[in-house]
Amino acid sequence: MILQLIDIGYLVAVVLFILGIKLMSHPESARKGNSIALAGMILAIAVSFFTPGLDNIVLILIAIALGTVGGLYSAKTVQMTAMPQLVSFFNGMGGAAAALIGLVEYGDLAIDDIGKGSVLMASLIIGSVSFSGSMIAMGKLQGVVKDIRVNKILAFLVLGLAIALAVYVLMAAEPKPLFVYGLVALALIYGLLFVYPIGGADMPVVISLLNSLTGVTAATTGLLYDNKVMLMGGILVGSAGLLLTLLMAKAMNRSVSNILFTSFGSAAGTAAAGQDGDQVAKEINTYDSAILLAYAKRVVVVPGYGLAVAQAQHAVHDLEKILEEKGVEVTYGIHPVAGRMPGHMNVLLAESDVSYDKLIEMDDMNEQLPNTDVVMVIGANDVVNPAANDDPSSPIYGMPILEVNRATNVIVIKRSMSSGYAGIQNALFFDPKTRMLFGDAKKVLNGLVSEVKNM
Amino acid sequence: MILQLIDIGYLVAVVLFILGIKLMSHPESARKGNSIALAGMILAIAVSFFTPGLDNIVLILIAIALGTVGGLYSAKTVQMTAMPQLVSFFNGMGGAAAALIGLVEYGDLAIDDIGKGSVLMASLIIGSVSFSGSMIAMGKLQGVVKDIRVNKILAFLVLGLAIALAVYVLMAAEPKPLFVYGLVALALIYGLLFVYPIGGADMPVVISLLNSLTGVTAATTGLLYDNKVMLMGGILVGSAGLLLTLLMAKAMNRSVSNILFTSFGSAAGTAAAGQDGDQVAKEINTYDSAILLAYAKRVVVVPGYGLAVAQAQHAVHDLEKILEEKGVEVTYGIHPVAGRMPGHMNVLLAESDVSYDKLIEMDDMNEQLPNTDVVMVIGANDVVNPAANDDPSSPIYGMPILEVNRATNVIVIKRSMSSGYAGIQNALFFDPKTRMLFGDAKKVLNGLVSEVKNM
Amino acid sequence: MILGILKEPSPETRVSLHPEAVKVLTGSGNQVLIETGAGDSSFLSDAVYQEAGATVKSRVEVLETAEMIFQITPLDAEDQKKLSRGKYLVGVYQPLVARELMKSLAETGVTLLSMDSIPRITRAQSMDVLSSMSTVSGYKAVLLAAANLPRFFPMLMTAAGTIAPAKVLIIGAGVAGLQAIATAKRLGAVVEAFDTRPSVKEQVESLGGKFVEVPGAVEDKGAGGYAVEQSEEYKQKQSEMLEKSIIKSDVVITTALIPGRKAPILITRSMLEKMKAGAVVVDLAAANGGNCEGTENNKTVTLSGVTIIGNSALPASMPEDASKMYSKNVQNLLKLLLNEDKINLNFEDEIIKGTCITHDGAIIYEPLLK
Amino acid sequence: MILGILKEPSPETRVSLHPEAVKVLTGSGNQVLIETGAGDSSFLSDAVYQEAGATVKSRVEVLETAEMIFQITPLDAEDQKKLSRGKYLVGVYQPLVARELMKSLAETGVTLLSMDSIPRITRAQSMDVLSSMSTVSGYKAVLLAAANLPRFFPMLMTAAGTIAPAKVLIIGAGVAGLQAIATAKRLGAVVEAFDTRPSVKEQVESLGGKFVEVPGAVEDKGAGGYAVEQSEEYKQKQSEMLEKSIIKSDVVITTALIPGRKAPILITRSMLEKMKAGAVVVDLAAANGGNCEGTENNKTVTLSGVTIIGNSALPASMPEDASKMYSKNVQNLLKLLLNEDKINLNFEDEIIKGTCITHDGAIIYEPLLK
Amino acid sequence: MEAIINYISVNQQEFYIFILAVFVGIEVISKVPTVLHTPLMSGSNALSGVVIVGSIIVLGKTDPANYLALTLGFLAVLLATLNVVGGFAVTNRMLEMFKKKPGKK
Amino acid sequence: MEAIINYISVNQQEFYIFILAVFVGIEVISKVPTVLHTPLMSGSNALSGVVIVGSIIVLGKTDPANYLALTLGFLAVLLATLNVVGGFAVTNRMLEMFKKKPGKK
Ligand SMILES: NC(=O)c1ccc[n+]([C@@H]2O[C@H](COP(=O)([O-])OP(=O)(O)OC[C@H]3O[C@@H](n4cnc5c(N)ncnc54)[C@H](OP(=O)(O)O)[C@@H]3O)[C@@H](O)[C@H]2O)c1
Ligand SMILES: NC(=O)c1ccc[n+]([C@@H]2O[C@H](COP(=O)([O-])OP(=O)(O)OC[C@H]3O[C@@H](n4cnc5c(N)ncnc54)[C@H](OP(=O)(O)O)[C@@H]3O)[C@@H](O)[C@H]2O)c1
Ligand SMILES: NC(=O)c1ccc[n+]([C@@H]2O[C@H](COP(=O)([O-])OP(=O)(O)OC[C@H]3O[C@@H](n4cnc5c(N)ncnc54)[C@H](O)[C@@H]3O)[C@@H](O)[C@H]2O)c1
Ligand SMILES: NC(=O)c1ccc[n+]([C@@H]2O[C@H](COP(=O)([O-])OP(=O)(O)OC[C@H]3O[C@@H](n4cnc5c(N)ncnc54)[C@H](O)[C@@H]3O)[C@@H](O)[C@H]2O)c1
Repeated sequence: MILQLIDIGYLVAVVLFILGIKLMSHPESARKGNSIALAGMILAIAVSFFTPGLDNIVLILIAIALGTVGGLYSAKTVQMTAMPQLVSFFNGMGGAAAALIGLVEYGDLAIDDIGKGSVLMASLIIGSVSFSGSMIAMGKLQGVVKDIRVNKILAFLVLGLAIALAVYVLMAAEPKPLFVYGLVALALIYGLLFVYPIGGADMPVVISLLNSLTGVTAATTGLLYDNKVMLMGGILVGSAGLLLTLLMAKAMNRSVSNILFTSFGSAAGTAAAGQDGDQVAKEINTYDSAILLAYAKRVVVVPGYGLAVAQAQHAVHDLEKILEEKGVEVTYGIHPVAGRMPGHMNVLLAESDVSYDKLIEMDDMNEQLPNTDVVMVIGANDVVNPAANDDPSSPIYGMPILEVNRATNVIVIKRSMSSGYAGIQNALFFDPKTRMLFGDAKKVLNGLVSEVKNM
Repeated sequence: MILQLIDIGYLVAVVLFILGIKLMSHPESARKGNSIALAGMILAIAVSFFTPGLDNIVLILIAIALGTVGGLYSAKTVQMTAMPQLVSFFNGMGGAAAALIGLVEYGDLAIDDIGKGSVLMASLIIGSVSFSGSMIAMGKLQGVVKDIRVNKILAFLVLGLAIALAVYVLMAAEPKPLFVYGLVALALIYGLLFVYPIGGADMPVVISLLNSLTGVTAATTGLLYDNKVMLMGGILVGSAGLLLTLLMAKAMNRSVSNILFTSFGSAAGTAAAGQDGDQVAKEINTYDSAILLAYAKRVVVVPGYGLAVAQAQHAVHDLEKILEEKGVEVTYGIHPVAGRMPGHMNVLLAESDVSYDKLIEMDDMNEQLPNTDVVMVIGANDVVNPAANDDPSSPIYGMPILEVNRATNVIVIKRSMSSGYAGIQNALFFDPKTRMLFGDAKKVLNGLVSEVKNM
Repeated sequence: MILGILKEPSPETRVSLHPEAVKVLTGSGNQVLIETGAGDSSFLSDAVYQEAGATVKSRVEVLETAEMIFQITPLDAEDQKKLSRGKYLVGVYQPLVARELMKSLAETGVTLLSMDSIPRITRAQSMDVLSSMSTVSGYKAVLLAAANLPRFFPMLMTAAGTIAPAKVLIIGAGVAGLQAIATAKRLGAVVEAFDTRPSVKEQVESLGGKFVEVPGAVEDKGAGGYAVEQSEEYKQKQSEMLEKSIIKSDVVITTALIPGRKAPILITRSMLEKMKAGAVVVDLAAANGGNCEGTENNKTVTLSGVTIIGNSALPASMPEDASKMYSKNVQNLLKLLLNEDKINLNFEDEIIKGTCITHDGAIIYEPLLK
Repeated sequence: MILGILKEPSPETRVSLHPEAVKVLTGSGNQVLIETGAGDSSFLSDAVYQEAGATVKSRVEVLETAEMIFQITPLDAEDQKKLSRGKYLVGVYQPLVARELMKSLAETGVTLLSMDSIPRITRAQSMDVLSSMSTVSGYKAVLLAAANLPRFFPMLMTAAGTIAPAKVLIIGAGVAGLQAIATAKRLGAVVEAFDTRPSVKEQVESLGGKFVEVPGAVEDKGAGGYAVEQSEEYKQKQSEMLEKSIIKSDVVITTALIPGRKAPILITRSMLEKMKAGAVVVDLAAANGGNCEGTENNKTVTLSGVTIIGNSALPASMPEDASKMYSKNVQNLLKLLLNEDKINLNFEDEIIKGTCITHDGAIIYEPLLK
Repeated sequence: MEAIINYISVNQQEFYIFILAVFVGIEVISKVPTVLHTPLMSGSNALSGVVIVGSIIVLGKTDPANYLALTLGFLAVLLATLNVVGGFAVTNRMLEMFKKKPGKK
Repeated sequence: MEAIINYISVNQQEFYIFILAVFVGIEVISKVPTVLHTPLMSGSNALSGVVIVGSIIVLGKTDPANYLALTLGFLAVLLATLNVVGGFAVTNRMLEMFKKKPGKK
């Protein structure tokens, strides 16, 4: 009877997992999805305690208690910005657990069950890779681990060796614990080599991939014990994680193979555009910009000549309207010489029927900027160039500017890092508060409109 | 070996089914999806010929040949408008086949296998209901069968009796073929009673539901033979069909229970808005309009005063641009007195920067209309009212109009059926070519823009 | 039929028929005579008319030969003498105002078709000179105002300071008023409009203007879209509301007319005094007495620093397009009147009945008979 | 410091300092004198100036008492006699053109600051009267053209026929040209523009205009954004291309200037003859000889049916906002010149050096010394 | 109760398959656009013709002497074939309009 | 070859389950909006902590005398718990921002 109930409990847990992931993929129901998945997990754990012949209960409970405290504590205290690191860390823990199970289990294994044996070896290798890879990914995000160029062939050799060892252990007539440890060590090294050369910007994709791998180890562990909940949960996480990896890469306009198999040196296609000497401008994508805008209280748009060139006046008004619908206050900061003729911005914005009340003069705007969450500079350059204030040798020194870096965040929309009318570089683009959103103003703004609409 | 290959063949067929349905749910891949599903079906049929101990091959082939000829012939010759009837007919055939299998199988059945017995009875009843229901649905769509009010209780009594007979047959110590025939007869009658009272407009939903039922009989038949392809295929069609039923009902702004359990008389909730005496205007939703537009070659926009009231000039230009991007040719037909002042539409469209070249005068436009796939009338009314040509008693008789019903399709966007400046009803709205898209012009157009963008 | 186009007396610059219309009319068998230089002030030379099929003649010849005579301005006594019984006259005669003239014309026995009397029914929209000329006036009024205002219309934020947008108030949102709203909006002004008919609120807003609401107006649906006289109490309230808007406006364009009456005074002297120095009033109702105290017809005056433009002949200041539109209106009327080249005066037709003022020696225009 | 505002001689209607500027200047300790009625033609009364802190005086008193004298128009010989050594003069003197006047002024020993000589560097944008006045001219040129055109600017599809949009050609897309493009676009015209500097193509397009391209122009980056003289071959090609555009245009607005030279002739008589009757040319280069053959400065003439408007004093036709902008420019220059109420003539400053024409009895303006 | 639990436990695999298949069925069409409702209905109708497999088996296993069963079986195959072939063919015709995607820019 | 075919045939059910589960996994997130990428990654990371079930079983079945195994098992449970608990908690925090949808018009 207990056994049957365990089966049913696992079955229900799997259904909860599926529902949980499903709900989690829609913004309105995401929180509910997380709770349902959690319920499924609690059920699965609870049920597993009824496994016949379970011993060391106290030890188990202690371990769980410690893990719970640690997990909760770190999750509650982590800073918003450090969350991806933490996810990576947690993921590594899962991989490590799977590898540890494999190690313990190896002792108990009947030597001749090649099927189970292979599954076990897979658990060991994948779990170890996932563990060490996750740790490096975390380090990279934290800024502790630097990018290192790694010879691809070396990496594959290491992996090959680990697999060869696994095959040897499987074929061997008697247990070879030492070889097993060696194999684990090699797999750990491969994990390092695998993640080391990938650029920090691509880490989220890598973490998603590693997460998918942890899912696979869960599934293999499930096979080992003929445990449905691990098997199914693992497959779900594995397949969902893989798709998610592809989607994330796509959203960043990268291909997965590009990310994984090109060293950061040559993969800096887009980053190079934002480099000036040793200064590097930080990029942002449309989605993240949309989030920043949609969840801001006050947004200021600073239009410049580029808005006119792109003929993006209608698009910017659309964005304004949709943000206002979401409760964001939007105004425009108009610099007196923005554009190429006096009143250029007025002509432009009047054409798309932007209300006159929303156009704020430079001096008034400079006072309002400190209370502004996001400034969106669209195709403007000289009129927001701090050199006008700071650099007496600059040709624009002495011109009053819109001091946009008084605001909390600055997003600059332009096509490249090239200069404006005055032909000079702009330190604003390298300001810690600034993110560059590259592209034609009209296209970018239309993209932002669709994104904000979906929120 | 053959047996194993059969298993694998079925497995592959199931995967093909899933892929087929999946692809079929996106416009770009729908045709491919249909082919893949067909491939799966051919595979399943081919594999089933290898069932050990299969006899009467010639007979089978003859039956298949006849069925193929008949199916292809009717599918090729049917008129576009009669397709739903045909689908309903085919669906009935599937149900009938399942019921027939049940009848044949009943003879072979070991009396004491209650599990299989119940499954068999279910096959018989559901298959029969599906058959007779589909036939009535077809008749209704064809206009042969009229709506009849049916006492719900009577219908349930019939069904109850059929189930009671089934239980009796199952419990009986020896075969009761007569009772089985009686049970089938009752189920057939229930099918009739079930569909009879439902209004003709709701038939598509009913057919989808019956289709889902046929899927269930396929699944039960699969259980009978422990045949995975039938089981899985059946479950897929059953669940997909059920969801589709719900979606279809939702798209029509109806609830399924409303459709099934309310007689046609009282169900005219939404239709009332578009009714004028006994004329009923046909509605269309945003999505279908978007498809119509996106797959057209030539679209003509006829703007009127409502476009100005809604201040939808920017939205209509956006739609124009996105359609042009998709290769659709868009022009505007400008009636000389559209709006409320001379040149009202010009002012409006110039504001949103619609190119002057795209504005076509009424007379020229009337000549171009016969080559136009879709005319989109936006907030115009009097200027497209055929009464100006046809009805000498009309206050607008003698005014030249844009004769939009010369085009292949007409979509009219306005908020309601209310009249325009002249205060008179418009026969165009009841034209067989016309579909009404109700709503504020700006909102509707923005909706169309997003839909077309996603295509 | 022989059609004759006369040269308009100064200051009128339009011409009744455009060469395009002449081409169509000669094409259907009519003969068209045109007085030398009739099109000159509309930038249409005699040569162009000849190309279109017209014959250039002297004024006297046209007056004597043509069976149907076109001149927008009413014929003067001199010319009238040259008319013979049975001829047709087409022009803008304002029969309800010029009652004496109607009587004398009736006596000459001509059939007078006054373009401004065409009933404003849907079918007659294409012949409606009031609408087409109001379109010109509404547009031109804004241009005049902008040219005379010492300020910019649009807002400009420049290195030499920020220029606030001009505030434009349109009083009377009929055809001319709506066109003025659209034009002022185009130029970047902030536009408000007022009308006694509350139903035009939606129309004003459909052009991006703001409607100044005065609650309690009477709208007579029977008046065919025209305004009706309002109660004293309402007028009082209206005046107060309007004053607020007028005082803060840079430009006021008035078009308020009630058919057959003197135009209502909406801007009083005391309001003028409170207006900004340099403000501009364009009074399109000047010919009917004006909506502004102090307006002088066809003159520009300055009162308390406010420029008041009483130019009621705005269509004449844009002769080419104004002629084109007027000619199109006439041409559309002729489609009803002429069967190819034969006249067909069908008094059953509401439009012909409403347009025909005198016929066969008598006045037959109903509003004049009452 | 004592600042003195003079009333401009007719036809100038602007005034050098706006009451807003007066308020700021008196606020920082200066004394401001103003000639009676100096602001009248800009709709700024003496009362308003007094409120802002100025004292109203006679012309002579202002000339004699003030240490720094503001008049946009150069002072005439009479007034110059009343100047004493060490005074400052601020106005628009065109030093490269009026060389004789510069010499005589130098002799009086005054320090002349000519607003039109301010170097066009980024920092000086807020003092650049050429830009601010060109803004007014560009806007006003279009309004003048529209008011004089016998046709509509926008397209209109009406019951009285369809009116095609006017075609407007802007030659010279500098500050005034760009503003003209924007204004003509606003009014609904179809706008083309031409300039010898290919780099303005993008600017024209950024305003919705179409750029007429003539391949092969020379652009001198060193000329600070100004045009340079072009080769004969290029001029030939340009003339052919332009002729095509000119002939089909309803309105041509020319602003082509090359600093220090006579304006190039771009519209010849033979082109004028081929233009549409009723077309309008507004020649903003009229003061420098004009871009159109037949242009007369400050006059409107009609040649071969084309109206040529040579009004080069357009800012004076919009005195209120033009004065406001000019005053803002002056005020921004004074920020450099005055330290609270003390003068600080720092010749190290590029702007002051470039603006100061005569000082201490001598001409110190470099372009005049060469 | 116990019987049910037992049944579920014994037939776990089937239950997993059943639940997963239902999920797949639902997920796969959950985002279907309205235009595709009818073609999809038609397509899934064609798929429900999978009973043809059962019909073939039934007819194939019928005693060639049992004429009643033979007739019924023959009919079953015939009708099921109609369902399959007709279903796919008509779906294909419905989908014809999605054939030539207009030239995306 | 034959071995493989045999294997598939014998483990048919498992294959069905596997294929269906993969389909479900993919379908269920195929329409995820970009904003949810990170939370979803975090959530599925929490789910991958399901290895905790294996860890519990392993530790539960370890001979209480085998200290090495006990230690490893203990560690496995601890780490897996970290993964599960931390994963869900951090996901929850990430999703906080979707809590109070800003006042839609
Ligand atoms: N207003 C006047 O009266 C006037 C007159 C003459 C000169 N100026 C001068 O013009 C300048 C005006 O400053 P500003 O900030 O407005 O302009 P700006 O400094 O010229 O910068 C414009 C920026 O817009 C970007 N851009 C161009 N096309 C774009 C497109 N399609 N989409 C997105 N970005 C685009 C360019 O960068 P990418 O190429 O990287 O995209 C460029 O850096 C000042 O230096 C002012 O002195 C003004
Ligand atoms: N052009 C002129 O010079 C002039 C001058 C005076 C009169 N007129 C007359 O005005 C009429 C013009 O014809 P028309 O076809 O342009 O206009 P119309 O016949 O007045 O019809 C306008 C339609 O727009 C719809 N509408 C209003 N607001 C809307 C919104 N926000 N969204 C969507 N639809 C909206 C209304 O239907 P719902 O309420 O159902 O939405 C109405 O039926 C003619 O009768 C003409 O004679 C013209
Ligand atoms: N049915 C048709 O086809 C047709 C044809 C032409 C015009 N019309 C309609 O007729 C109406 C009148 O057009 P019009 O331009 O010739 O009118 P109009 O020139 O007679 O009057 C101009 C406007 O002034 C307003 N007005 C009158 N007294 C006023 C006051 N005291 N204060 C403020 N405003 C006042 C009127 O309401 C009117 O809107 C318009 O609504 C027009 O759309 C209809
Ligand atoms: N750096 C700054 O801050 C600043 C300040 C003010 C002006 N500017 C720039 O200086 C430039 C000149 O401005 P402006 O309006 O005073 O110029 P302008 O009045 O001297 O000349 C007007 C225009 O005519 C053009 N032109 C000359 N000869 C021509 C010919 N033969 N055919 C056609 N076009 C001809 C010139 O290229 C110029 O664009 C502008 O580009 C302006 O943006 C820059």
